[in-house]
Amino acid sequence: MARKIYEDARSALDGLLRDGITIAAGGFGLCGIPETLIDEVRRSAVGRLTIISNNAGIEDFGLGKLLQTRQVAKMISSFMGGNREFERQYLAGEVEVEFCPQGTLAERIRAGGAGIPGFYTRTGVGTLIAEGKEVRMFGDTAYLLESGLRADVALVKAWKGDPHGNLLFRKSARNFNPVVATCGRVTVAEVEELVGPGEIGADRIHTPGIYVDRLILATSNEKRIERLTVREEAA
Amino acid sequence: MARKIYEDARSALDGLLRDGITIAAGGFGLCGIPETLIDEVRRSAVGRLTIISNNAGIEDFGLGKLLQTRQVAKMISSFMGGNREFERQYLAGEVEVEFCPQGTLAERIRAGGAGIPGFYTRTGVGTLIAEGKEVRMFGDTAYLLESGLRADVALVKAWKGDPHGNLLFRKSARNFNPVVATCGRVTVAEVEELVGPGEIGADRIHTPGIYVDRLILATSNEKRIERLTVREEAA
Amino acid sequence: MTGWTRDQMAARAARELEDGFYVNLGIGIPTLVANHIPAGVDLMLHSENGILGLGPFPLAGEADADLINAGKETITELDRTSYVSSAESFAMVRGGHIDASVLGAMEVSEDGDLANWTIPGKLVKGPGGAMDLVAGVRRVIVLMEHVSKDGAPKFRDHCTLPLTGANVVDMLITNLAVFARSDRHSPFRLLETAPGIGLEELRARTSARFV
Amino acid sequence: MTGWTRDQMAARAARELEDGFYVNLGIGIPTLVANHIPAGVDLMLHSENGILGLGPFPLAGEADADLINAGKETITELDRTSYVSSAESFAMVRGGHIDASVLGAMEVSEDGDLANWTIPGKLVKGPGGAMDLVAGVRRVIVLMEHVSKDGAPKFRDHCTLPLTGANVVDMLITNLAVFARSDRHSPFRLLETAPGIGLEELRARTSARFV
Repeated sequence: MARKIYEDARSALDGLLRDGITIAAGGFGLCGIPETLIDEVRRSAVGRLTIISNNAGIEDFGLGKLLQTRQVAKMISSFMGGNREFERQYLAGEVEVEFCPQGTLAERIRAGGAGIPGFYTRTGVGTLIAEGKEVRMFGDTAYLLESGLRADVALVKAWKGDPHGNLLFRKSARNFNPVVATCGRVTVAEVEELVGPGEIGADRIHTPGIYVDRLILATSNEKRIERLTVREEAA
Repeated sequence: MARKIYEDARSALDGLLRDGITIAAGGFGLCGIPETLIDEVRRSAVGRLTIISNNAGIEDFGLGKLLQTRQVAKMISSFMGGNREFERQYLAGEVEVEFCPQGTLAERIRAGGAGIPGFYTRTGVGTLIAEGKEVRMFGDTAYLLESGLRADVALVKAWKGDPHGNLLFRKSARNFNPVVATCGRVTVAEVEELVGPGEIGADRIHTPGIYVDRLILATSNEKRIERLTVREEAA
Repeated sequence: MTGWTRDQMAARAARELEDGFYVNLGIGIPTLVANHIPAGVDLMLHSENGILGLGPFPLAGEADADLINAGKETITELDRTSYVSSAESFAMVRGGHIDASVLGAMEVSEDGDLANWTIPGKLVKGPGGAMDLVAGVRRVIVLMEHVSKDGAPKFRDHCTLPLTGANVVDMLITNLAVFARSDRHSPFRLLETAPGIGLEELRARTSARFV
Repeated sequence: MTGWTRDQMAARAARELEDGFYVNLGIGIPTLVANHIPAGVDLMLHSENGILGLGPFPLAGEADADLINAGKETITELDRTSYVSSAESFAMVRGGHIDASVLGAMEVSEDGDLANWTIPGKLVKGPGGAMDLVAGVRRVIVLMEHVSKDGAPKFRDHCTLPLTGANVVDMLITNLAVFARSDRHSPFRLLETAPGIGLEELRARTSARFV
């Protein structure tokens, strides 16, 4: 069988990283982000990247690490709140940003992976997001044409993965990861736990291995919490 | 809590069935079809139905039962092979058929449920399926505009369901059911087993209860096999 | 002019939510709505990142980094919870499966336009999921202060800030009054005013027309 | 004229499939391909209804009505199997994630057009998943008899039957010969002929041009 499991992040990304490529990354906020692979992209010093990701991490964690090192030329994101360095670089014109509503972003990534070059959505009609986009009526409602997104390399984080590349996500760490996995010309996954074939269960697999070309055991699972909120114990 | 579990098929479909409505049904071939609910649609004698379903069952099972009784005016399907009565009614002009490639059908149903009125696909370009549809170039490739599908009532079959309407499917009986569940203005599910809240597991749920308005314990689980194929025991 | 407190505003919004509703609560004042759900009303809370059936904040020491809401706050799981991908989560939103969205705003116009995602040159956070929510959710309820910090009306004849959605607001609850409209072709109607708030004062602090 | 048997044709197709490929095998002769996979080549078989990693037919008495392939035949699960919805299954197809599709045909044209879904007025089965497969899969390999039962060429200058896809075939394996093209702008090239089949006889039974 063709081997999907790689020794480490460096070997898993070997040959994939070049200046100017587009990288899609799973995660929402700091939850379910491919920490180990992001560290390796940083180490590689590859530049002029276009990054497709809902957020850009915070100043010193997640994709924020690649903004710190000025490896990013453009972000396609829905939200930069939480990362002041990103906001600063954007306002200073140092990084280009294509804002995309969160649901449109998720659907554009899914569409790219599913061979759909364009779809219509009501989201963003009558806003800045609509600028330069086709508006079309279906019935008496206006919709925008949005395009599918693909990436040269897609990076995802999963909870468990097996040698066939089948993945299982945990709780809300699933978020963008399943769709990001589908949009990469090459998709690399890092998992918290490598399990044997069949261990996840055929009915439980979230991302079938067809979408995962390379797989590593994650070595960075810091999983930082952005906003710790707690409640009082009931009396 | 608003109650989703109904006593039986008759009460679950009460008030939903009218002549001329569109019903979407899950299933592929005879696998994962809402047997109990189809029987009740037949009993109701509602007519002039438009049915969205990949197949139309066989002569005396599945949606074939509604063709037998001439309750169906139009089928939106990818395949009528296996049901000679359907083929006969079609060739005799007694039932209208909108043929839709299987993947386009699945995506049209998903799109309808996801608020996407139209999307582009390469499938069917240059074929009869393209007739009357917009052809659009993305890059140097031609794509067809296909529309989202919604139904007045969606009928699905699941393996397990809980009081919140969360569903779990089993093996390839999943097929069209998860997307069909999303496209109904009202969605009714029949399940082989009713389980308690939380029993399916939050990471395992295939169809979240938001898509399921009414739920019954299936009383028909015949699950007929269309083509029994077996292999010889190895020596 | 003080009018209702934030909790009173949240309680007012809570009265709009019916038993069995699937509801998305935005960050800020809308979060408080969860504290005011009447007995007998059981809501299913949705979070854009991919959760249906949100639980409350965890007890100290029980937070799970893999379990956060769309505001990136740690939360908990209930026996009703299901997780989905962000694409599935927004399929619910865009497809009209969410009954109500309660969210904050910087400005609302008399035509139901909503602005809450950017102040050009000053504040650039991005739209997040707000544009999807206002475009897709069946009923959009806005909670906001009636005037800005410098006293300018926030319920306006037209929005001055870039829109999040055009003609999307169904109900507006401020610290001074409650406005609603029966459909998106109708003008906003004044339903209630906060104790001690007269119509004249309200009009003086509002640039939107209402009936 | 007999040429290769169906099993030989299937074996020839099997040689095109590389270790690790994700492959969809159509019904009919393509099903036989699974019996001819060389040692050391491990394929992941896809079935349109929503299975990745198909297992063989079950033993007698072990069939499961919930486990059928796209041909509605009972099959089995392996330790690699995953199930998905039909929408997800075709996202794999349409998105170009399946490496090869091996399927039957009624006619193939010299431009790579494929017809296999209907004979107007006679046979109406519907396109099923074939239109999606030929439009989306990276490499489309057709297995068919070289001529029809009445001796008419099936590899033609143009198809007479309604198309399943236009310019979609990469390789054609018949009982008489193997044709392939390097890309979809190039003409088909004759790669092999069955034992005892001369070029002249082949051309006489073919209306398509090839080089």
